[in-house]
Amino acid sequence: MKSTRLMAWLQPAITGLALIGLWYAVKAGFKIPTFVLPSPGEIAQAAWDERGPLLSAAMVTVRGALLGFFAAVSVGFLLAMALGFSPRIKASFYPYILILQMMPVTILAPVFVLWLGQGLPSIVAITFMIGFFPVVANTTMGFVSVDRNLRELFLMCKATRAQEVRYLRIPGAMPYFLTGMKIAGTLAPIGAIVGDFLAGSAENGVGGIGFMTIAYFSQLKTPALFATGLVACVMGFLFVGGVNWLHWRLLHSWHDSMVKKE
Amino acid sequence: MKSTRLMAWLQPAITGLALIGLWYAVKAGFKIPTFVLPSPGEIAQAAWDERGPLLSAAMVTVRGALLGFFAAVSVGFLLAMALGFSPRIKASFYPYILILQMMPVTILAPVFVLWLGQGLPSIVAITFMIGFFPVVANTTMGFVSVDRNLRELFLMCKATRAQEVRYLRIPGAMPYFLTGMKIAGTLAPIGAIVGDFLAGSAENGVGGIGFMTIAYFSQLKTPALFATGLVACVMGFLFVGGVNWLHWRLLHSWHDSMVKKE
Amino acid sequence: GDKPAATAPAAAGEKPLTKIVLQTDWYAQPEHGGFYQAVVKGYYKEVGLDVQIVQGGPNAIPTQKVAMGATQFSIGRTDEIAIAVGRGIPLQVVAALMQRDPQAIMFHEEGGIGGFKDLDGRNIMAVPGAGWIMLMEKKFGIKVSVTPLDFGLSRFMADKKFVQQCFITNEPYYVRQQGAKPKTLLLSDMGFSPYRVWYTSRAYAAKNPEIVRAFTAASIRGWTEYISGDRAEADKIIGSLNKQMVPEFIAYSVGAMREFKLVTGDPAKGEAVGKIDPARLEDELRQLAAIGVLGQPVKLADIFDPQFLPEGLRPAKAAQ
Amino acid sequence: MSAPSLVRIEHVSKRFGSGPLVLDNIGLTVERGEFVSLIGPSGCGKSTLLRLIAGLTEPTSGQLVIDGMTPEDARELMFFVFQDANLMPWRKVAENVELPLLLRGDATARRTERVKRMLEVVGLGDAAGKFPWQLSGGMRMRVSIARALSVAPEILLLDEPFGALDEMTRDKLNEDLLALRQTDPFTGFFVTHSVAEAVFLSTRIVVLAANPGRVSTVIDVPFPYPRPPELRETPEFLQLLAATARALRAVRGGH
Amino acid sequence: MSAPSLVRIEHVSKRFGSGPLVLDNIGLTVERGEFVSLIGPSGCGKSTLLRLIAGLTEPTSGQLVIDGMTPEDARELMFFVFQDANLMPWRKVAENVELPLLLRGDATARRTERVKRMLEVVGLGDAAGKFPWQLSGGMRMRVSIARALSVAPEILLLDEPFGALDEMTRDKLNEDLLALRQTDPFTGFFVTHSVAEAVFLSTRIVVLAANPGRVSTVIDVPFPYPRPPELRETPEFLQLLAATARALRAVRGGH
Ligand SMILES: Nc1ncnc2c1ncn2[C@@H]1O[C@H](COP(=O)(O)OP(=O)(O)OP(=O)(O)O)[C@@H](O)[C@H]1O
Ligand SMILES: Nc1ncnc2c1ncn2[C@@H]1O[C@H](COP(=O)(O)OP(=O)(O)OP(=O)(O)O)[C@@H](O)[C@H]1O
Ligand SMILES: [Mg+2]
Ligand SMILES: [Mg+2]
Repeated sequence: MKSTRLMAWLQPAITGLALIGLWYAVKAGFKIPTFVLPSPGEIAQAAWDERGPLLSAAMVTVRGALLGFFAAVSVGFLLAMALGFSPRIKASFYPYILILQMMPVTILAPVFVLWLGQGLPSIVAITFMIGFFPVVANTTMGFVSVDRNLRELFLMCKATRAQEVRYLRIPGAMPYFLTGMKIAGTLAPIGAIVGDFLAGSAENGVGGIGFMTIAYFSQLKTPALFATGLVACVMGFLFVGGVNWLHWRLLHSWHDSMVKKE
Repeated sequence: MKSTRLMAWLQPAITGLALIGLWYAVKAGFKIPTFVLPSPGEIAQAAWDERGPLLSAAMVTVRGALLGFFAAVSVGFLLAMALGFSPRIKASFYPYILILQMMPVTILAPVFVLWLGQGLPSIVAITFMIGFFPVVANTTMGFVSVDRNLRELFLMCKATRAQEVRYLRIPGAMPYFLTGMKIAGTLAPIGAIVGDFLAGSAENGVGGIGFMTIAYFSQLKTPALFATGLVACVMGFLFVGGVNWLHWRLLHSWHDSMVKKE
Repeated sequence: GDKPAATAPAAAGEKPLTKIVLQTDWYAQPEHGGFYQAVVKGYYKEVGLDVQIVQGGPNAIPTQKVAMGATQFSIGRTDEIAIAVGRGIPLQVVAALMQRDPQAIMFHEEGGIGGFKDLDGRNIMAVPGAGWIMLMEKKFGIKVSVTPLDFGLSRFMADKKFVQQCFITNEPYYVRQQGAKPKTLLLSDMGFSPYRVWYTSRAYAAKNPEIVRAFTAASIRGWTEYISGDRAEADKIIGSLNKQMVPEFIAYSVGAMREFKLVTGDPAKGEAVGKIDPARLEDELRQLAAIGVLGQPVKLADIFDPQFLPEGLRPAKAAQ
Repeated sequence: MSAPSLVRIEHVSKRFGSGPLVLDNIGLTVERGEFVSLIGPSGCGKSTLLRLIAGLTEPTSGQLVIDGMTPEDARELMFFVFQDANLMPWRKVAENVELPLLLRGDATARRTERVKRMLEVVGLGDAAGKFPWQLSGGMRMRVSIARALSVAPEILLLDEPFGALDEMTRDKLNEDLLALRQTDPFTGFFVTHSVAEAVFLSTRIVVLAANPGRVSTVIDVPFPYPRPPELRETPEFLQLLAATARALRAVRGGH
Repeated sequence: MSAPSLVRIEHVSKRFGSGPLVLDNIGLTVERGEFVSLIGPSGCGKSTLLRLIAGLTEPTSGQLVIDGMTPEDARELMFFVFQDANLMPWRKVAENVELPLLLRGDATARRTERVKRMLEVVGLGDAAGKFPWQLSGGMRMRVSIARALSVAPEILLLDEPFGALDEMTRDKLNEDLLALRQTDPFTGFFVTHSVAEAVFLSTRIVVLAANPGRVSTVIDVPFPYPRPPELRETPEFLQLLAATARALRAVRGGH
């Protein structure tokens, strides 16, 4: 038990060290200058040096990412539920949801900024736009993949459409939904950063990570730039960790993806 | 039969008309000027007026989107296969794939440009970066969700790991994989547009859709700007249509998502 | 965000101040210094205005915001405004913030570029669709390809042949810090010289000429002082709003503004802080019309009305 | 005033898509309170016939009338024990049994009580908190039976409910089923491969022939209810058993 | 020189997680060529015992030795007919039967021939091109049987293979199974709820008691092979049948 716990940490740690080694080797081998690709050490150093601004920027971005993530997951889920509710609704709306998804967010950003104002609301809207479709696509697929025998059971139970959705389709679609949520989780920090980029406002001198990215980028502080990436990753891991925990909570007792031998 | 066919077109068409009506109403009701939100008619007009540049830009972007899409799908699939092959590999590499996904592409773009040069290769790399994770996440989930009883059957067959992957996990993961592919399909045009933005070059004056987007934006040609979005959507629909066809081909004979009553 | 970004405490016991918003085009930086100066020194308040400065960013869309009335004033270049007016966005140029635009191209000393002509066949990182590129191509009979501007500098650093659009007050500082030897050419040197101005919407100007005049006078006062007087307090605000604006950098930027006479212009040519020469603006409109970037024809009167300038800066009627 | 028959199956034929005929011109009229067993070789269409009665599939020709309604409308009155247990993997045993009661809006107290009682009938009182994957095959089937019984439907369709059970459990459940009919009377359609079971439970036995599925013989079972377990040892029972077995053997022909 | 026993089960106990004891101190030694039937009440651990032999689950204590190897290593020699058909939904019937042959690398010609033959044995020659969802429950089970037979393993583990089949099909498959043993001899472990089937097929019958599962009685079946169908009517057979039924009834005790 203890040793598998240890292994669970050791494995990625070993790969991590190997990748860092590779990074140094590539950097040295190809003579890549720091202003293009800093070494991990330089990035760590920059992250430490800039910890103050990075931390306050992270706080700003986390807020946008969290709200956008919840919006993407909940609206995406509800949308998928509506689409799964009847093939008619799906035929009517799915194409337009696709259009919304495929409209480059850069084009819509000005509309958001004008309607919602610069700052948090627009950032949340942009994060939402970037993250909601994976939730919709996965959950919809989960809804239509329901076991046909169970569907017949529900027919025999005279289940209403709403009951079928609640007791059959939603639990059955959980593995799909959670996968969509995982993707949305990795996209949320990126979405908030892009949102910061497209609609952010650096009020009181505190911009988000996207602001810092532009600042470092335009000032050629490349190690610090990569440090913003590091912060984005840390945020992403928190999201994914949360989703993984939920995955475990919801599926461990019954789903094939979670069963160990015995 | 005929009439359901007709309905399949009629439904979205009706919604489409309703949405366009809503669009006009909102625009008129809130007095939104064209330079913020053009009407569908103005967008169509602009698309027609600019058909020359838009078409040649679309050709450029389609190339990047197609290549990036195939890269995302195939590499994503292989990656998921590798991850599904053994929990050890998964533990070792999954976190780093997550990091790659969560690293804002803006930060990596200069690295790509330096290594791959400006233009197509970098655009493809960026499209790949944006699209591969949904494929990986979905396919991996599909791989681990394999029916435990079938897994035991394969144990009894003394199947090698590779056989298990080929004959059990891959077919079993198809519904998940196709969903990931669908998401990647909607992301491919966006990826190519962002790639155009970050690593494109308008040699001989012919840039991609991303390039046109910025150009129209900076020249305040808002209807034409939205027309680039239209082009992006059309491209996205071609991708999604292709994936839907594949979905039908691969699953219609056996999967629950595809079975009609009888 | 609508929290006051940079308002001095309200002076007590006077008649209520008129609230107006100035939206800048980027995060706080010395190129906005005069406005901050006017705020901290209370020049706006003296003329009855409570000015809130909202920082911009990559996507601040100031033209749309001003046209929609979301903010009263913003800053930009006259060519941008002419294009906007040509597309039916009713804007009104008020006064010049800079006589010469700080936009330039930046290249390496080793890059083998002596003048604009040498750019033929080169790749330039610039905003796609920018008017100056078309003008340059036309004027020098050259052809360039454009890489979209990404606000970054690492590609410039990595490639000795790289050419990049920049602010003369900005980017050269950073690349020099990293050991590069950048050279620059101001875009105005090629005979295309838009003003950098503050502007409002036509409707606002028509309805509130007094406010526009008051704002303009106070801004010119702030700018004059920022460039040649004690700017310590304004710089402190800029530094607090945008932590990237360290004193050395501000000094560099202001130095560049002084060196290239961006704000003050050349008094020998009759230029002054805030002043706009209608003839020069008209010439610019002709240039823009020639390259076909204006949607509809734009006449001088469509974008500019000298009546909002202080008395002394207005062109003599006879000169017209 | 004679009540109309509860279930009328008239000239029903069924083929799937363009496949061969699965059921050919089935006719059968069943009165309220009957218990009809369907026996016949594997693949002859027994399950399909039950699914037609339940309205889960449509006849290719002919019609079914259930209590004067179409099968779909009459689902109110029916419940189905499917050939495979058909449990929801994410619900525990008790939750699976509870599901139909929950869906039709029974009060919590009543649900709990009924679930408990039915799980005891099928001998799974201890397993209430287990997930389906933790059960043996026979236990899963018993959960499915408990689920159907808890509903106390007017028409119960049972598709080989006891196939996965040992003889003793099976006999006990046979007796329990009959006992339950005394309190909650239902009309039964029962598919089985056990002739003894068919004879013990039914009022009538329909022997189906295969390829295409059609009614070969209908055997009346005259024993009155309640039927004591000892009935199985009486000569009359054994005689009917033998006759039924012969009838069944006859439909398989030379095979 | 006496060959060692093929299967030795020594003091094997099994519990799942922290649940109750499922199998308690099982001991059983089986020689090459034997055919051992396991009978016992539902949930007594029959499937679990087969899964232990197949190495699909590990004993909590005790050990299993198969031909001198651990169960996992000995899987080479075994094949399993699972309690539910366990077909791959995306493969047609013939492709499902073909799978184990494909996986072990048989040549195409041999695979095709064997699949065809085994589908005929189970009476599904016509259904080769169908998908599993187009089959009846009994047909699915027969596909699963055909799949196991096509492998011709040295040890065949059969978990209620004939439960979903009518008596005639069942009897026929019983006979086919014995006939196949003449050509491809295998050692069989056979779970069934039909005492008659157990007596007809086996060399030994192990009667398991439940809660916890343990060996209650072992009954030797002395009839020589080949066993003609008529054996079922002989007094010796019926006598042993009655004795086995009694033994089975005994383990259920008061229940
Ligand atoms: N994976 C598991 N986890 C927990 N308990 C299990 C698991 N598998 C089986 N059991 C329990 O072990 C006991 C024996 O199960 P098993 O499937 O071996 O019974 P069986 O004799 O085959 O019954 P049946 O005749 O109904 O198939 C049952 O009580 C069951 O609940
Ligand atoms: N959905 C379907 N599509 C095509 N054919 C089907 C379908 N369902 C059943 N069949 C065919 O119909 C026939 C009868 O099937 P059915 O399930 O009714 O048999 P059954 O009598 O219940 O057999 P068993 O005793 O094996 O359960 C079979 O030949 C089967 O292949
Ligand atoms: Mg059936
Ligand atoms: Mg079992």
